[in-house]
Amino acid sequence: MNDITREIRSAVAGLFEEKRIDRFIGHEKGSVPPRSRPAFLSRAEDAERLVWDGFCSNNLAVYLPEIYRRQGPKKGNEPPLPRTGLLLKGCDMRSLIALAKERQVPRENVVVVGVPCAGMVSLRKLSAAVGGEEILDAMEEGDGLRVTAGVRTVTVRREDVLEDSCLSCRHPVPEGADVTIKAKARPAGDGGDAVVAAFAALARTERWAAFRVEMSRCIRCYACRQACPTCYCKVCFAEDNNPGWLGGGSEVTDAMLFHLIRIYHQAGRCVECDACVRACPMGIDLRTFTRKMAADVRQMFGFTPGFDIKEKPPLCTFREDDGQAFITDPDAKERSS
Amino acid sequence: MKEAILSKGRLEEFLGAMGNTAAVYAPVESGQNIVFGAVSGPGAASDGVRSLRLGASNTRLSVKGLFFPQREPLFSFRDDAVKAVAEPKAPLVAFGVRPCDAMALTFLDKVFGPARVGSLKHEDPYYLARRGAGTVISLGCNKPCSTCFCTSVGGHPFGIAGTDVLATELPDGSLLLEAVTEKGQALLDRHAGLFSAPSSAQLDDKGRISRAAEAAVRPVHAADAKARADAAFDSAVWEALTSSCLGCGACTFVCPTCHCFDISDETGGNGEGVRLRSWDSCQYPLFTAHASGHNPRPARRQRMRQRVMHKFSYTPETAGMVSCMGCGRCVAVCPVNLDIREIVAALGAKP
Amino acid sequence: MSTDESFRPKIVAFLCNWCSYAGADLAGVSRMQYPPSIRVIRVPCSGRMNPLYVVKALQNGVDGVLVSGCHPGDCHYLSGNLVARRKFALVKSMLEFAGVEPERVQFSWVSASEGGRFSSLITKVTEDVRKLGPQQAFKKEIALHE
Amino acid sequence: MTNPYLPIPVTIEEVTVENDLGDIKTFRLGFDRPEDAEGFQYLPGQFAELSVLGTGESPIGIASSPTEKGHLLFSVKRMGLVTSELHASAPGRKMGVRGPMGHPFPWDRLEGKNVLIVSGGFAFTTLRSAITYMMHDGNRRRFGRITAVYGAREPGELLYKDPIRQWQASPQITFVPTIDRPKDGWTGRVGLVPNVVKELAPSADGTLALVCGPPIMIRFTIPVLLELGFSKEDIILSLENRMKCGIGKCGRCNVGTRYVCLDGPVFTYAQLEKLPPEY
Repeated sequence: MNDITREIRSAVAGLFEEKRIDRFIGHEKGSVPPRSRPAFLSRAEDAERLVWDGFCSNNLAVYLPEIYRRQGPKKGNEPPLPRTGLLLKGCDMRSLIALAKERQVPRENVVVVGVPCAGMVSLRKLSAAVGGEEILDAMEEGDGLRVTAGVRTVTVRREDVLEDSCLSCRHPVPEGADVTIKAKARPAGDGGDAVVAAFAALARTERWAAFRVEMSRCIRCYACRQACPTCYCKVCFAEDNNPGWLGGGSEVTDAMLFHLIRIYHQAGRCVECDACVRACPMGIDLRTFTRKMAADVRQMFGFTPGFDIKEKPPLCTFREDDGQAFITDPDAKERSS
Repeated sequence: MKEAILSKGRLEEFLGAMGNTAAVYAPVESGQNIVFGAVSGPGAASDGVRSLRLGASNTRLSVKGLFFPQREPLFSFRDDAVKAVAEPKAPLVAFGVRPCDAMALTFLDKVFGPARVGSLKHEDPYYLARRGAGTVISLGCNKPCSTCFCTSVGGHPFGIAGTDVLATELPDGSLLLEAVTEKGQALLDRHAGLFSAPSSAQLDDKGRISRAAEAAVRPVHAADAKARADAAFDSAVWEALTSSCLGCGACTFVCPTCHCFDISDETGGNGEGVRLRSWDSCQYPLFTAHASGHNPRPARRQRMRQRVMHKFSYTPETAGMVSCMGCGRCVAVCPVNLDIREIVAALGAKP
Repeated sequence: MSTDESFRPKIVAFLCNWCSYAGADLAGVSRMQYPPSIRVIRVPCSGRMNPLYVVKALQNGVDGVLVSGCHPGDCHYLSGNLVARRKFALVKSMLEFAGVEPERVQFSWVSASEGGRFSSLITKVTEDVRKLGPQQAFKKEIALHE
Repeated sequence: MTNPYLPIPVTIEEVTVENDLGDIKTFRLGFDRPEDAEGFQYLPGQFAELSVLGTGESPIGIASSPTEKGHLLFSVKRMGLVTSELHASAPGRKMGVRGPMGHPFPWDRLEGKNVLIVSGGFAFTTLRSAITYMMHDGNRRRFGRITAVYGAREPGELLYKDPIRQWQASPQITFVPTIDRPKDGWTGRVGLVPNVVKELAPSADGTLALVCGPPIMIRFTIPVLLELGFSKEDIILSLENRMKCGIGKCGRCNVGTRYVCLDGPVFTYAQLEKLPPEY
């Protein structure tokens, strides 16, 4: 058990004993090696279940909107809201801030145990690194991973199997945590700008073909939406039947429309945690498009979500000098293309 | 039961031959996953057989999609009159189906066949037409994976339920084909020229491989699951087991036996349209929501309980079989690693 | 892309009630000629415009989408068009990034007094879309039979 | 193999508004083809899917009695997509019906019995069918005493005002409409349905009770009936679940092992007690 896990367990046990939280959501080892998964704790002694390793990739902020969803109009005699403890990495923390900014979650009711993040392992990359052999166990040692796959044991460099989102993560440290665990965060990356630039460099027809092929694999299971902390509408536009924007089943233009509009709804709110990418059972490349939206919001409006609860969300405000080169001007003299 | 040997290297030839009279589907690569795709015959690329991928323990989506497609037109209409009814009768061969998926078809045959209990007889013409025109060639599991538990729910890595021909990869690289049904027998007879008779050594190999595979499947405590599930219906164990569920539909869409569907109309705007059947999931809140707003299963915990109860308690009573095939797909795809094996084992235990 | 003269594009034009819609009226009243390619949908303000409508129109098979509102500073609701401008910028950029031809979806400002600008706008947009040919990429085919 | 998804073509012959609010209308549907009229054999308690091509389908109880030949009656409350489209339809519109679906009230068990009908609000439709069926000359003698309590929030919300007037005037049935709270101009009984049933205290022996209404009315009516001596097998209820196929395939309307569309919608209270409380 690494030091980080030990420190987390004592911190969480302390929070329970000091009655600062009613429940704690962290990570525990899963049932399919090497996965870890969300763990819901209600007592100090449950803290023994907590672990911290390279597989704690679930964004736990996703559970908060449901916990703090008000059941009806305020009547004044509501019971006190529960106090929830959360084990958060950098991106998860930004999701919490985004939710608090949108008044879905009262920040003062949440006690955050923050872990500066060294990056999470991608199960798909790890499986590829061992030739698709079934992984029976994976132990982290320094900056390597000793993986037991089938009958072989292989050592893999951690950096080679990290999630793309972690390799390019700009803010691995959870700023604003109530308790911060001693852990070494990884160096900041480029925020995925490279991925966006690479895709943008392709010819238009190639981009469209790639976009359409990726979307044709979507089975509309909505795992991407359900895994996203800032996707919490009671009834999603995709499921409404009056008006019925989308048809049933997995027709490709419905999938394109769904993902374009869902990603659009995350403009200025997506913290680039890639929970949607990891949740997708079909391994669809959503990342290229979520990064594009995040990059546009950064470049056009100078806004990065998940830091300042007070700052106005980009689409709720404007600036006089917002760019409008894209606006068609019929009287413009020179022909652009 | 007639056995035949397809010698090493002739598989692509066999798939191509079948393509002359049917659309042949088999596991192929699709992005990051292996799914069923057309490899020969109508709908397949000319070199489709080369895209065959048999290495994976199982396809990400089950064979159910070939007989119960995710989106299927029931009939088309113009203004107020039904115009034409979809008649899916094109002959089809599903190759490389794992025995758990094949066994799932025996359950779906019951669901879509004549109604089970109760006096009213209804049959689903679309599913039954596809099944009638379909031939299943299953591929035994020489190397079951850790999430497989078919032996705990009445299945077997070399089970023959629901298949027409069982294929086994032998150590010498050849395929032993065993006809299970007349349809399977007819298929082997039609392509007899490609086959040779199996040697007794090859038949012994198959027996050894089958026994080794059976031993490799990890058991799951699913014994008397129905009694334990019924007793635990109101217990708090459900809260503890399902609080991390995100409420997506991935587990039900990859499941070989989940058959719930929605019916909706889509119009092209000029009065023409189609009445569609499409997959739906009991995990979605709108699945049971009344127009009045009342919802018999408003909480995710209740919906996850419905999924497990349906497979381990309800269908044993209504269809005479547990409708979980132990394929482990829902365990593999769950974004938060909810594990049906753990849930079933925990039913009846103190939370 | 087919550029045969016979192709007459269908363009959905979301016009803001106070300016662009009035500009269109003025063009009509002043008998200004412009191609009959637009189907107008009146919106209370360009700020009311939801990107879902733009993408849904493409899925329904229209050849082009135009959204036109008041010039910045003229908005009847003061900032409707200014907030909308940010939405439009993101939509335009994302659709282009995904591979939709830039000229398919256009945004503009036309005031109530600019009948002439409105007719030249429609002429330009129609010409742009006509050069691209019918929009098939996003069009949903309703499978009557497999 | 008949295709259970194909709607039977029918035409709206007449549309009557049933309540003051105007959100409940009764549609009289005529079969386009005589053989369909022949083929549509049903009994009170069954339902059908009303199909509007281009909009969808909606499961609605059959309000007409099989004794009313040549047409079907459906009372539809405007709630969602299909019901709104129906409410916007005029006589002459072509649409479709799929059914009859589900099991009717247990007419074999009702033979020779007294019948107590307890209903509230909009769910009275299938009981209108049952009463009309029992009151028909050819059937009335097959049943003993018929008592009916039918409640609504206000007088204007009571459905089928003409038939009700006839039943109130008829010696063959004790028909007691009631409204929740007093309203001027209303001379009838006032009070919630469970209380009215308690006051009437119909005798339980040789009597079966048909109970249809909103969940809250059912929850408070059942204890009253048990108190009056009704056995759990003699209390018969009709459930309303979200449905799509209506033929036991789409897996949506299950309550435990039972499909409301195929094994219901009619259940005895004894059966319901053994099912999980998910309806």
